[in-house]
Amino acid sequence: MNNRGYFGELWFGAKSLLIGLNVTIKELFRPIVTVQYPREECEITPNYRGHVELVFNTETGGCDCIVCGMCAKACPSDCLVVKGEKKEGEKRKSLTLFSLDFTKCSLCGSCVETCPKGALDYSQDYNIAGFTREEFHYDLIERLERRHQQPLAAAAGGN
Amino acid sequence: MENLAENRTAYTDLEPATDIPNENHYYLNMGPQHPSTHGVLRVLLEMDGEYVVDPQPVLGYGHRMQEKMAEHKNWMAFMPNTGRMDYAAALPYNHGYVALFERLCGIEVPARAEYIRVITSELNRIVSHHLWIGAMLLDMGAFTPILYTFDDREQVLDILEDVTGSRLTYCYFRVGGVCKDIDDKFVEKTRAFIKRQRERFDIYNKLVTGNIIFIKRTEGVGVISPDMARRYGVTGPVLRGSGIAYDVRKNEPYSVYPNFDFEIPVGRNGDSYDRYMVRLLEIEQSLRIIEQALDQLPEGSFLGKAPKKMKMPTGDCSFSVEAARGELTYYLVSGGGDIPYRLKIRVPSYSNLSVLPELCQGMLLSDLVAAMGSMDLVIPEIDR
Amino acid sequence: MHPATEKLVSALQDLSISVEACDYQQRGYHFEIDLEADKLRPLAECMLAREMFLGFVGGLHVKPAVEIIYQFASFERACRIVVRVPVAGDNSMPTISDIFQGANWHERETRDFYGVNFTDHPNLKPLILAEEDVDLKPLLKKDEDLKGATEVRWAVPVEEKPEVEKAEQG
Amino acid sequence: MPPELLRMIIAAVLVVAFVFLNAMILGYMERKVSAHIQRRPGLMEVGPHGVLQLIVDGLKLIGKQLVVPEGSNKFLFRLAPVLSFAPCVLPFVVLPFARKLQIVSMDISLIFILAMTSINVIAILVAGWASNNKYSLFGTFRSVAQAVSYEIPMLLSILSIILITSTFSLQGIIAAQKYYWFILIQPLAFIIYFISGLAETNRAPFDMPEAESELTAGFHTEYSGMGFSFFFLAEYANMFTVCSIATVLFLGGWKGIPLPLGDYTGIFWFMLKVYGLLFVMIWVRWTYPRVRFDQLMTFCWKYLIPFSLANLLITAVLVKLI
Repeated sequence: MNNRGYFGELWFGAKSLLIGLNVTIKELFRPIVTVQYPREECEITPNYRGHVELVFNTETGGCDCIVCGMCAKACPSDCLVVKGEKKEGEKRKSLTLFSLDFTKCSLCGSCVETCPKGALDYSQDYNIAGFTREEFHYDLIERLERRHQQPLAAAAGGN
Repeated sequence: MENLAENRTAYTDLEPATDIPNENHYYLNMGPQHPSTHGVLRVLLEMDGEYVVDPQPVLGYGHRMQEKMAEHKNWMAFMPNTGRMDYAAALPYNHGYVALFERLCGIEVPARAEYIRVITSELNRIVSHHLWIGAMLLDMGAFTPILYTFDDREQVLDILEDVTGSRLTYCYFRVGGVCKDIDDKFVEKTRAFIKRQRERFDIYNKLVTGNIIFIKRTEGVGVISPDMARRYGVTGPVLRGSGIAYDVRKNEPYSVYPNFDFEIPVGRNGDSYDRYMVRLLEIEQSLRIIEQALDQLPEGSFLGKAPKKMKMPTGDCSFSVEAARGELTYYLVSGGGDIPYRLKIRVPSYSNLSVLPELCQGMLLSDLVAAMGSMDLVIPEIDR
Repeated sequence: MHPATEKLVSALQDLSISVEACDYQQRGYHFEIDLEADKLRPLAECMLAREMFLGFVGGLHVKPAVEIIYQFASFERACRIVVRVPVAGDNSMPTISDIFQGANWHERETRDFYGVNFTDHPNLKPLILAEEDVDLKPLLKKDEDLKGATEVRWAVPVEEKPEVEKAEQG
Repeated sequence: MPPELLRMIIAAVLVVAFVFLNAMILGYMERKVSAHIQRRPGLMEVGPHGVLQLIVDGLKLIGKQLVVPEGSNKFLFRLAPVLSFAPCVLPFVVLPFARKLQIVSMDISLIFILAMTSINVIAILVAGWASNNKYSLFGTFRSVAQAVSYEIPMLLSILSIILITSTFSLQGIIAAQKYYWFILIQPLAFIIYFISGLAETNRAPFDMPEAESELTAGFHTEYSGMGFSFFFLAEYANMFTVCSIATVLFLGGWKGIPLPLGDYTGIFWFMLKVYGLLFVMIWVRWTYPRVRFDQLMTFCWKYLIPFSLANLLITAVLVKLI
């Protein structure tokens, strides 16, 4: 490629430089493509996989979790803790604690896929920031209650 | 200067900084925080003026002992880790890992799932090359190309986010298929991207490929001869730049790659410019593969039947895929059960970077930056 | 079989190295070789002469001794060879980093993880691990996890009688 | 107070104020132009379209500590920014902004400017040497070699204009461009001058002394706070000086379509031309990769110097003949 000679090289070089300038000046007058983040927001795809969240079942007014513990077992980094207790007169355990340590979560989705009841789903929450680790220890039951502004029905998952 | 380089043996070693072999030489620490080492790589340079006499990469700043982690979890639990080794092209890493278990346990994968894997992997390869073109030009002092390539990269990331749910460290493939099906919107957006990308090559070529400064900076810089590539086990675009058409997709075809018509671009001289050209042409080949895959996309299930509790047979198994940076091999030794006994991961950048001490002897510091930029290093992949 | 592969196999057999063909669909490699440490360097030289490249060098901790696994492949054809070499009693292994320079880092890494001493290696200092972790050897298994060399191999099909060499090794 | 002294004090204050203002305008321009070339909006936060951003940045830099590294030569380290800033103010004293807007009229003002701009090299040398940092030292070596080499084609191209005008006075050169601008008869000299000017002011693609992807930040790696901002001011002041000489020599200085109060309003045309050239400098910076150091030298010695010599020779012959 180096056989252009002294003037050939000069000509080739000058031409290539001018072509480059032409590209950037054209781009200068084209509209911007970035989004001014806090003022405008990107549309997040509904398939976005945020941290997990309990699914609200509108029929029962609670969640479908049956405290089988499959999700906690499937989790690669042990970030889920699921506890339940068997109340009197009920066939199954009812959920008492569902906590997520998001600092450890790698968003792999194993828990959602293994859940036999479809009680888990991904949240759309991507604006996550905090000052302490504890802010990322989520109590998912509480979050569910807060989202629907009502305490979970007593018979959650009981039917 | 050439004499200095010649007098040294092919590979020389790190000496303590107090013991400088030549009193005119001195040490320069490039990294672990340096704009052009792309992460936490440190290169200890023995310098003579502006000439590099002996560059020694110092690894391990981002080391996470992935291979040990693999021995402590069941095979599915290690899956998210694969995407975190090479964060720039995570899907080929996913692909190799799931395909390894499919081969070991003899699991059938539905055709549609294989097509989805190929399409998304190739999109990921394009994304990785976009990132690399920008980063290499940034190393050489051109700021603008990285923003143009990132513009294109964003288009692909949006497409991939829509189906995988994440933008960078994907965990999308599953043993027996993929975890989510693609829809018409995906196909439509991908076709739109292919069209757009073909138009954008014009800007790349005008701004970078034909630019005299870029040509002068990369031509004849960091020449890897085919022999040298063989001795070091260099693979991927770095190898193909040297004129050897080695690509796992052609050489040991996996998945549905034999169904597609594509070429392996090769360079002639093995210099940084050829490596650049190879990657640029590879984007076009990836577009061709995606186009054909979209045309042929079969209907059917996207996730085959894989046993929930999978027991591996005793034995060893190897699976190689063509990652964005070269040949990625997972070598698994199984002692039965569902936890790998040993998982060796052969990452391409590791072998590619090991050329550096021999490649960059007697080079100018600026050339070292250009040569290292053309290798497309991802440090967490090297450190694992 | 590709003619070049045939030549390679016969060249290896000339060195009295037994090469076993494997089912690629099942294992992902074409040949496996169980080797003694003293034949490693002739094998590596033969591989380089026959235009193979070194994929990786890795360790495998099994009873009775750590095995070093070498994988060779070819740029020109589908030919992947796995070589297993148990380390000698003094935990040492000849280096092939002067034949395949790429082995240099792989061997250093193996030393980091398994503490295998590669004799005549030009620079066997910690590469991935820090200098102070020189004795960490993270990939050595605990005794209760440790398996025998034959326990991690493909079961030998019943109709083929197990070879004499293998029985000795187990 | 004698009026002459008062005049000088006012002028000095104005010049220093202008140097600061110029750095702000250029800093804003650079960031906006680069942003739009890269298809992003750039500064948007402070003030409308971010126009006040540079003031905020300036305050931030003033508020920052100047960290003097261990093992550096403390005196020289602190001296270098001042050494860089002081001489770059002086050329403004003789620049002809309009027919009557010139602080000091000198017959040798061109030589004065060229002498003053060369001092910048010493400042970079001192800064890099005193920092006790290998990256800084690299930047210094490169910068000195580069500035010394590129001064030759720069002077040769200026000389071909001097041959035509037979004066070193800037007003005299402008007056000589009564009917046409010299860029029309000396296009080659203009191109050579402009390229050398890019190199002299360490602008991309010749930003060897900074080269941040190789040398982290080159000669000012160790500087922070006001130390850094003095280099920053000096760079922009030098750019302005180089472009205003180009305007005077090749683009007719303050001449343009006559405006009311022509003796003073020529400054409008002058600034327009200067900032037009500065825009080209910025435009070039955001387009090209950086050249390698030896290529930079090759380009100077193998292309620029022979061409400028030939240009000078032809000019000399033609001037003699006509």
